[in-house]
Amino acid sequence: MDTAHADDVKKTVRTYIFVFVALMGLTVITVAISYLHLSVTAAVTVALIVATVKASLVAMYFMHLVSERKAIYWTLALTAFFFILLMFLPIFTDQNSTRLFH
Amino acid sequence: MNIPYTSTARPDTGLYNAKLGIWLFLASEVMLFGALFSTYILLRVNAVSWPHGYEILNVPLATLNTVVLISSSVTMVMAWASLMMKKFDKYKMYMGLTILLALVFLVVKYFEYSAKFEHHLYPSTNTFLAIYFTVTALHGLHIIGGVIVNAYLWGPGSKMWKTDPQRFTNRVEVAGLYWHFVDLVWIFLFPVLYLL
Amino acid sequence: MHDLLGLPIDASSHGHTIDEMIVIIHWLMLVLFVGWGGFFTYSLIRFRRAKSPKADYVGVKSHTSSYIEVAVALFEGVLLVGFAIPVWSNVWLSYPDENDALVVHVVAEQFAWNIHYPGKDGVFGRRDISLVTSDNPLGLDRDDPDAKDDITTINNMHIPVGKPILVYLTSKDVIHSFALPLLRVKQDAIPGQAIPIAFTATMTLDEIRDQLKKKYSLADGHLPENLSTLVASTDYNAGDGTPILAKGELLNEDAIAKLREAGISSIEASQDTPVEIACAQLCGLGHYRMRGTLVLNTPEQFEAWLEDEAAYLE
Amino acid sequence: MADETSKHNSQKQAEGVGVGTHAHVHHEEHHHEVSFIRKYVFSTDHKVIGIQYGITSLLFLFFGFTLMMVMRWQLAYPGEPIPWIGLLLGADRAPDGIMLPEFYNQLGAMHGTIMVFLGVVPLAVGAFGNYVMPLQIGAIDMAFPKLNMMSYWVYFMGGVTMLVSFFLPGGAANSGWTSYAPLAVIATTGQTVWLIGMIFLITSSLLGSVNFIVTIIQLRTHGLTFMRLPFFVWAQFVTSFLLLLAFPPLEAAGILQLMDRVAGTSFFMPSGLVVSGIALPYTGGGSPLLWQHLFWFLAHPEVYVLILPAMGIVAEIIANNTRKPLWGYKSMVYAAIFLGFMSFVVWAHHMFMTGMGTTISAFFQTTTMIISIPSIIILTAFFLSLWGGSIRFTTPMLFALAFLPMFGIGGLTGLPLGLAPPDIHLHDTYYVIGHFHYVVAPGTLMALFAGIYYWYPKVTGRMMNDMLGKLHFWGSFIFLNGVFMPMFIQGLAGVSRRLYDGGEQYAHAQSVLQWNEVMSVSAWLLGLAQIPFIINFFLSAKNGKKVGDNPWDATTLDMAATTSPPLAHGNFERVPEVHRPPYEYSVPGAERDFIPQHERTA
Ligand code: HEA
Ligand code: HEA
Ligand code: CUA
Ligand SMILES: [Cu+2]
Repeated sequence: MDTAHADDVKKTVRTYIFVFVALMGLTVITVAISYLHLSVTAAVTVALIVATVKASLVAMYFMHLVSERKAIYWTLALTAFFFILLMFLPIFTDQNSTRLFH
Repeated sequence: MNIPYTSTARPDTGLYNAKLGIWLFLASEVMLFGALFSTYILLRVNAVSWPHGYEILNVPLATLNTVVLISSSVTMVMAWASLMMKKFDKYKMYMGLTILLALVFLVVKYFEYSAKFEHHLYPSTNTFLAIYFTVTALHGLHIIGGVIVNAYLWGPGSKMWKTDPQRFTNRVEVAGLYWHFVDLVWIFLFPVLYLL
Repeated sequence: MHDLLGLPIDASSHGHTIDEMIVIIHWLMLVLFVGWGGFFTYSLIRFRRAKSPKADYVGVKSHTSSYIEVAVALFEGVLLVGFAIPVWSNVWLSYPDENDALVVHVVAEQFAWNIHYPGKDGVFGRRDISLVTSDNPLGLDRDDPDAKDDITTINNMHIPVGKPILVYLTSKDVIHSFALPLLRVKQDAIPGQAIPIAFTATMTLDEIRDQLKKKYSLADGHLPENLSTLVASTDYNAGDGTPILAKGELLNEDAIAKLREAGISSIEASQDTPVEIACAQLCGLGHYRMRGTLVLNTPEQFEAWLEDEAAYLE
Repeated sequence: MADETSKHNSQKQAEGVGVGTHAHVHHEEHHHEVSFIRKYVFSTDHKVIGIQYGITSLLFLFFGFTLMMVMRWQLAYPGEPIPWIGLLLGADRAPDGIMLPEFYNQLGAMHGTIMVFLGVVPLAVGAFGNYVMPLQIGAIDMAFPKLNMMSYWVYFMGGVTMLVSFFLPGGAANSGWTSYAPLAVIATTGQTVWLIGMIFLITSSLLGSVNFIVTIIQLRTHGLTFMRLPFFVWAQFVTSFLLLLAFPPLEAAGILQLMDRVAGTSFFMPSGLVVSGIALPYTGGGSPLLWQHLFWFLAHPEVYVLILPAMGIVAEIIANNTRKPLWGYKSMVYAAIFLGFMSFVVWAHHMFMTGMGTTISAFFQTTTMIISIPSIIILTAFFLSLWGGSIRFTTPMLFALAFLPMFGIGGLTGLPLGLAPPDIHLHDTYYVIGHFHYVVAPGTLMALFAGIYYWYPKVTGRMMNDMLGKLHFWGSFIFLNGVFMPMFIQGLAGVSRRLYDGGEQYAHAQSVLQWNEVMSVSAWLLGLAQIPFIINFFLSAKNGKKVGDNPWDATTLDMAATTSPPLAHGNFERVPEVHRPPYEYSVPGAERDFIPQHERTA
C-alpha cells in the first residue's frame, strides 16, 4: 500500500472504523454465546468460526492483505499448508496402543 | 553505497525489503503458535477431564483485554494512516495511544496472573493451567516486544520522519503488521482458553 | 545376500518377511550403486582433461536417465505396495486371539525388564505404583486374588516355541525399546501406554545354540576370551568315559584343564544366552547394560518352568 | 585494494574471531579504537560475518570431532583409562581416567548437537551462504545487515551456552541430541542449559533465514531472473524456507520442555511415572510422543538443511571443473524445491517403532519413498554433467566428486530405513548411525571442504596449497570410510547405538565387536589427516600463491564480477548486470571456454 495516495487513505480510514465496530460486535457475540453453555462440539465450532472471521478482518484490512503482492500470498499459502499439517499432528500421535494399565 | 529498496518498492515484486521480511517472520510465528495450538488440541483430546476455561479464568477481565487489544490495533493502523496523510502530530497521538493500550493490557494481565497465584493455581497445577500460562506468557512477551518497538518509533526513532519520511512510514507499517499479528493471536487465544 | 549382509539367525515366524525385504532393497541399492558408480568412474576416466581437452557444451542428449529414474520410482512403489505396507499391517500388526496366545506384560524401567505372567488363572493381578518397592518393582498387589498366582521375573523371559506370544509393553519411567534382534522384534516402551506386540518363536534355545556353535582352540594361551559366557555344544568325556562337560554346561577353567589333560585340543561351544532382550532406546546412564535374556523352550519345558515358578511362589 | 594492509587486517580478524570463542578476548578488544570493533567484531558486512561464521563453526566442528575421538576410545577399549587427557577430565567425568557412562552420554548428545547446530549448519548456511550468496546475485550486502550481525552473535551466544554446560554440576545435556522426554525432563541441569542454548540457535537461524529470503528475492541484480540463479543460490533459498518454517515448532517444543523442567508442568509427562522406585511429582496428562513429533517436524527438514547447501557447493564446482553447463539445471531446481516441500511430510519415519498404526505408517513410508526421487534426480544430473566434460582434478573438484558416491551410499541406506518392516530390525542400530554419517560426514563435510578450497582464494586473494590439499583429501576420504563402513556391518547384526561399551555386553554383538577398534583407529587417523588442512588453512593466508579476481575462470558473479580479493565493502566496482544463465562454459564459437554471466557480448 506504499503507493497509495492520501485520498485513498482517507477512504480506508472509514473502513478501519467499520472493521473496528465489527470486531467489537463479534467479541460481544462470542462472549455471550459462551454463557449459553452449548455442547462442546457446538461451542468449539461457533467460537472458532467467530475467531476466524475476526482474524480474517484483522488480516484483510488492518494488515491490508486484500491488496497485497504475489510474493506475500505465496509465502502465506505455503505457511498455511504447513500450519494445517501441524494441526494434524495430534492425529499422528494417535498410537496403536491400548490403555491397559490404568 | 546503500542497500536498495529500503524505502521504495522493487518494481517486479512490488515490495520493499522490510515488508517481505516481516511477513516471513510472521510466517514463522504462525508455525510457533501453531505448534502450541496443536499441543493444546492434543492434550485436551487425550485428557481424562478438562475444565472449562470460564470456571477457572476471569472472563470479564479477558473480554476487557480483548477490547483493549483490538482498539490498539485500530490506533496502530490509524498511526500509519496519519503518516500516509503526512500528519505527524496525529501519528504521535495514535502511536502514543497504541502504547498506552498495550500497557493497559499488560497491567490487566498482571492482575490476572497474581489472582491465580494467590489461589495457588500454578502452571504445575494441571495441564490446562500449564498451557494457559505458557501460551499467554509467550503472547505477553510478544506484547512487550511490540511495546519496545513502538516506543522507539514514537520517541527517538521518529526523527527519521525528517530525513526519510517514506522509510519511516514503512517502519511504522512493518511494526503495525507485527502488532496486528499479536492481536490476531489473541483473537484465537481468548475463546480457546477462556470460553471453551 | 542374507549371509553377505550378516543378518543374525532368524528365530521367529515373521522374521523372514523382514529379512526378505532387507535383502531385496540391498539388491536394489547394489545395482544402483554399481550402475551409477560404473558410469561415474568411466566418465571420470574418459573425460579427464588430458583425454578430453575441450568440453562439449551440450553433453548427454539421451533420455535414458529419465527412464531409469522412473524405473527406480516404480520399483520403490512395488516394494511399498507389494511388501512394506502389507507386511506392516498383516504381519507385524496382526494380533492373535488372546485365548490362543500366551499373554505377557513387559514393564521396562531404568535399567531392567520386568516380565509379568498371569499365572494359572490367566488373569493379571492388579498393579499399583504406590506399592512399588525394591522387592516388588512392578507394584503387584499380592492381596488381589488375581495376583496370587502371578509369576514375575526380572530380565529373564521364558516363552514356548510355536505358540503366539502377545506382549503388552509399557514403561515405568522413560522410553525404552524392547528389541529382540534374533526374533526381528522391536517396539518402543512408552510410559503411559501399553502397546501390544505379537510374535511366534520358531527355534528353541538349544537349536539356536547348535546353529551358533563355534570351534575354540584349547592350546596353551588360547583360552576363549569370553570363557564364562560359553556353553559346550556336545558332551565331552575323558578317555575313560567319565563326563567332563555335558552339552549345555558352562565352560570353566577347571573343566578346561581336565579337557586338556584328556588330550582334547579344541572344543565346540556357543554363547550361553544368545537370545537377548536389548534396549534400543537411550534411557539413561545404564542404557548399555539393560540386557535381558530370552529363554525359548519347547512347550513342555515351558510348562515345567511355569510349574517350578508356581511352586516357588507357594 | 592494497593487499598488504588488507591482508594484515584479515589476519587480525581471523584471530579475533577464532579466539573469540573464549569470552576474554572481547574485553581486550575494547581497548582498540571503535572503528576496529565495528569493522571486524560487530561488523555488518556480509563477508566479514561470513568469515566469522566460518571460523567459529570450523572450531566447533573440530571440537565436536574431538568429543567423538574421546568417545571412540571408550568404544574401542571399554573400561580402559583414556590416555593423555583421561586424568584431566576430573573424577565426576572419568575417575582414574576411565570414562563414566554419564559422561559418555554427555559426549554423545553434545557431539550430535554441536555437529549439527553449531558446526555444519552455520558453516554451510552462515558462512558459505553469507559470503557467497550476495556476491552471486550481484548484491552489495544482505538486505538487513544489522540483523545479519545479530544473527551471528546470537549464534555465538548459543554456542557459548552449550560449551558452558559442560562445567555445570552433572555436566552437559546427556539425553541424546534428540532429547526425548521423559528422559530429558528428568535429566540433570545441563538439559536446561541445552534448551536455552537451542533457543538462541533457533532465533539466530530464524533471523538468518528471513534475511536470506528477502535478499534473494529483493536484491537480485538486473537481468538475474530466478532461472538464471546459480544452483548454490537456489539451494540456500530452499534451505532458508526450511529453517524458517520448521524451526518454530521445535522452539515451541523447547519452551514446553523448559516449562516441564523448571515450572513443573506435564506437557510431555504422562501420569504415574516412577523413577528408581519414587513416584515423580508431576500431575501427568502429557504425551512423550508429542515431543518426538515436534522434534522431528524440525529435525527431518533440518537434515535437508545439512545436505542442500552441500549440493549447491558441489554444483558450482562441478560446472566449473567440467567446463560445461550443469546437465538438467531446471530439473535440479524443481527437484530441490520439491525436496524442500516433501521434507516437511516425512518426519514420522523416525518414529515407526513408537507403535504406529497401518494408515499413518503407510502415509509416512510413501512420502519417504517419494522424497528419495528428487535426490536421485539431482544426483543423476550431477553424474550426467560429467559426460562430455573436460574434467580438471583440482582439489575442490576431488572433494566435490567424492561427495557423489558418499552421498549415494548414505542416501541409498536411507531406503531400508524408510520402509517400516526393515526398520524393525535396523531402527536405533549402528545402521542408522552409518546411514546418516555417510550423508553428513563423507557427504556434506566433503562438500564443505570442497567449498573452502574453492572460495578460499576469493576470500584471501591467495590459493591454498595443492599438495597439502590432496593429502588432506586422500586421508579424509580413506579414513571416513574406515570409520563409517563398519557401522553397517554392526547395524545389520543388530547392535544398538548409544552403547557406552560398544555392545560388549551383548551376545549378538560378539561377532562384530572387533570392528569397534577398526573404526576408532580410523577416527583418530582421520583426525591426523586434518593436520595438513589446518596448516594449509592458516599458512596459505600468508604464503599462498596470489591470484586475481577470477582464479578458476568461473562464470558466476561471485568469481567473475567482483573487485579483486579480499573484497572491499560493496563488493563490486560497478554493480553487474546479468545477460545469461549461470554456467555458460565451452559455448560453441566463443573464444574463451567461459562467458561470465555479466559479460555483455557473447
Ligand atoms: C543430511 C542428512 C540426511 C539426509 C540427506 C538423509 C536422507 C534420507 N534419510 Fe536419513 N537420517 C539423517 C540424516 C539424513 N538423512 C539423520 C541425522 C538420521 C538419524 C537421526 C537420529 O536418529 O539421531 C536419519 C535417520 C533416518 C531414518 C530413521 C531411521 C531410524 O531411526 O530407524 C530414516 C527412515 O526412513 C531415514 C531415511 C532417509 C531417506 C529415505 C533419505 C533420502 O532422502 C535419501 C535419498 C537419496 C538417495 C536415494 C541416493 C540417490 C543416489 C544414487 C541413486 C546414486 C548412488 C550411486 C553412486 C554415487 C555411485 N533417515
Ligand atoms: C552434522 C552432523 C555430524 C557430523 C559431521 C558427525 C561426524 C562424525 N561423527 Fe557423529 N553423530 C551425529 C552427527 C554428526 N557426526 C549425530 C546427530 C549423532 C547422534 C547423537 C546421538 O546419539 O544423540 C552422532 C553420533 C555419532 C556416533 C555414535 C555414538 C553412539 O551412538 O554412541 C559416532 C560413533 O562413532 C559418531 C562418529 C562421528 C565421527 C567419527 C565423525 C567424523 O566424521 C568427524 C569428522 C570431523 C572433522 C573431519 C572435523 C574437521 C574440522 C576441522 C579440521 C576444523 C579445522 C579448524 C580450523 C581450520 C579452524 N557420531
Ligand atoms: Cu532402556 Cu535403553
Ligand atoms: Cu528423516
